[in-house]
Amino acid sequence: MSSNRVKTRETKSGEIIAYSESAVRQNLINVEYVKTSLASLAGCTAGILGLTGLLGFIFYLVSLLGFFGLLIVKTGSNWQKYFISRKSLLTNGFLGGLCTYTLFWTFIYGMVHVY
Amino acid sequence: MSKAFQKLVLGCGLLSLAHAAYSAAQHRTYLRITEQEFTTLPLDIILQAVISLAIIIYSILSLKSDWKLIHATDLQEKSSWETLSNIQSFYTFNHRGKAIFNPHYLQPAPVSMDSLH
Amino acid sequence: MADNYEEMSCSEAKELLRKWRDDNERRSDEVVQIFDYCLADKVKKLGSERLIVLEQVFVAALDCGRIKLAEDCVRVLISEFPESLRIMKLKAMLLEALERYDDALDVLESIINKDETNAAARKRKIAILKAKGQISDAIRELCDYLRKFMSDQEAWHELCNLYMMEGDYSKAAFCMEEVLLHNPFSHLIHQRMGDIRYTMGGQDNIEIAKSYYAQAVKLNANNLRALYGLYLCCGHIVNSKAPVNKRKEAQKLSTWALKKISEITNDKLPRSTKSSKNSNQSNDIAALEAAFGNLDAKLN
Amino acid sequence: MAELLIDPNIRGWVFLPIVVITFLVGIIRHYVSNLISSTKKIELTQLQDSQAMIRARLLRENGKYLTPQSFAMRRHFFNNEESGYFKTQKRPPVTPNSSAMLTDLVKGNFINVLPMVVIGGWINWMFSGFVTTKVPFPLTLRFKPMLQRGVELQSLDASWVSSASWYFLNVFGLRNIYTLVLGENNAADQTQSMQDQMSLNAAGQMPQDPKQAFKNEWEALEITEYKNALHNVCDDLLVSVSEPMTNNIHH
Repeated sequence: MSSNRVKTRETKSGEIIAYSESAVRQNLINVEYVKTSLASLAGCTAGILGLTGLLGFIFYLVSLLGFFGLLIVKTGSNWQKYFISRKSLLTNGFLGGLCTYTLFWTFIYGMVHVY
Repeated sequence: MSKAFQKLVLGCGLLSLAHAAYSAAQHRTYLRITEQEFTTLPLDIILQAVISLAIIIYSILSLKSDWKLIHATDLQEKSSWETLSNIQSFYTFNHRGKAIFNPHYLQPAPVSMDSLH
Repeated sequence: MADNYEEMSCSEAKELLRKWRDDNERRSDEVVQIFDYCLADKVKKLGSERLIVLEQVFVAALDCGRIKLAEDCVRVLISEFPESLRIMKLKAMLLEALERYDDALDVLESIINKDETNAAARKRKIAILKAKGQISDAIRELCDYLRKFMSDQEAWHELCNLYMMEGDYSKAAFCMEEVLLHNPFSHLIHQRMGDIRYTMGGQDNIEIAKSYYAQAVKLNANNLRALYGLYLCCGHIVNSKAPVNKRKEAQKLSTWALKKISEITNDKLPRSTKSSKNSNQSNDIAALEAAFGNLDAKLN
Repeated sequence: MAELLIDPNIRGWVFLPIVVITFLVGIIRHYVSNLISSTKKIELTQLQDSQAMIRARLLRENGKYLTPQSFAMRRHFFNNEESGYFKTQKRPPVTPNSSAMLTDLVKGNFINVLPMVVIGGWINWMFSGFVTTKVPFPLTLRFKPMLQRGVELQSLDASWVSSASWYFLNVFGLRNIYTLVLGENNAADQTQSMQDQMSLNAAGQMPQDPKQAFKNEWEALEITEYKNALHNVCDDLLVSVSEPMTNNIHH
């Protein structure tokens, strides 16, 4: 029964909407999972392509945007049913993802192009 | 699409990405041996890497697509009084269940009328 | 239903059990069947969920009186964690199902001695009283428990049920209000509040019941029981000595509720174009099911 | 920029081992922290207090769904001058259990800081003097002494890094991967909860000083204004009747 915990949030129109906390958390964990995979795999690809410098960081941004677009296509017009805020999907954990991305980028770059 | 198929796609994507990495490494060695300057990878390797990345991300997203509805009202349309009033901690077990579902249930011996007197 | 379980794959069964766990379904018979057909010889394959599933099956087995199966489950669990208090509680439950209540109480006492914050063991003690049929004792103990664990909504809910068994509706209403404080957005709890207030009777209570039913309908427009409740309350108010404007309003509301009810029940009615006698009959049955199935008429 | 050719042996014996070591250390750390983290022993009174606080908070937040009498009754239970819960329950301020706090602190350090420093130092010592890899982005010369410790070459480009920097890159980059690997099906966590007692659904952290917390809650409850949320429900419904039957109830 504890899974039924509810938190509320007021919308701009003053209407109070109740969210199920566990469901929100579950969805965010899912998104986080995919984003981490994305960061590592995009890093791998960037390493394979041998991108260097600014180009690599741009690739990260582009792949993140691509993922975001894919997510929107997947959830369709009813994203509000699943996420509270669409923007937070994009910005959450950006730096952590960047760290992971950099690691895999450097790793694969080293494996493919340096050695 | 079924999960097994998605997993297959994911595996293929990963393999293809690994193959692209291997090709790229081979290309670098080739350039090094022939002492050419590295500029960019051949187009086919680039395409393979990028396309397999897209495939992988898509399949991961499909595999992880069990999104939950977050609106409390949506959740409650599904729930019924039956599940809400089901209180696990206070289950009791001496009910008709043991007579109905247990194939080896023995009826308690009826109290004979004599013993009552 | 039952024959489907035989063909279920292991992962499907796992999925289904998890869903039932999450949704807090009882379905003990089905759980045991699934375990028998699909999982019994694949327990090791369950991976990380193994222990949870075993616990679930254990409780279900007790519910179905399958003592043998329950013993098997608990034996596995004990061999894994001989010291765990949670498993000791399961052992107490097994004793309880065997109607060896005193032994069960001993076990529970020892759990509480070891860890006096253990809420589950305390609740089991109350459940034993309930199983013995000593409802008033159970109520006393539960009140005692709730003095310590004030925000345990399960316990409040149970206390509400116990009070209703005793017919003490005003106290039951109090307990339900506690549950309501935890779930203010649950139409079912609002509806339940309305039920209790309506049962209590009296002009004021009917008014209160009306507003609770109305809130339930507002939260979920398809809650048939709340709609019926609303209709009944309004009907009551219309025939009472309430001020005229109130009666008028109630009149309006009751016609609306009735309209809504018929809408819902008609929606559920499968519209068949052929009007053979046979389909007519099945239509009638379907309509009846639609009307009463949604009522949650099987309440306790 | 001169291309360096790095001995493939460095890859096999330095580059890859560092990745593997960092990853495994992270995994082991997760399990060790699971092992030695003791579940805090909660006193019954503490638990009772925290539950009372939760109940009072819920009353403040959701009390508007109750009838006026019910609300007043509950507030009376908590706040009455003579018999109110927050007035009569006198708790001595909890003296923070210094030794327990200390062990917690030590444990935290032991788990988080120590391995990083120790392994980092060890790697720095073990694999010192190698140029391990080249980061694919340019770095300014200022990073040189930091990233190329042990490789004192003036003319080397700053993006060639030594093993220590590669290690730190790993530490930061793998952090998310752990949640991916360990968080997905947290096997360790589940067995843990099975082994322990029931997870108390509301074993909240009690503030250090229950007296102060009670006072705060008392104040908050005292100033809470009761407003019946159900008062207008019927009117609202009637309004929605007069409107065409749109489903404006939900969203």
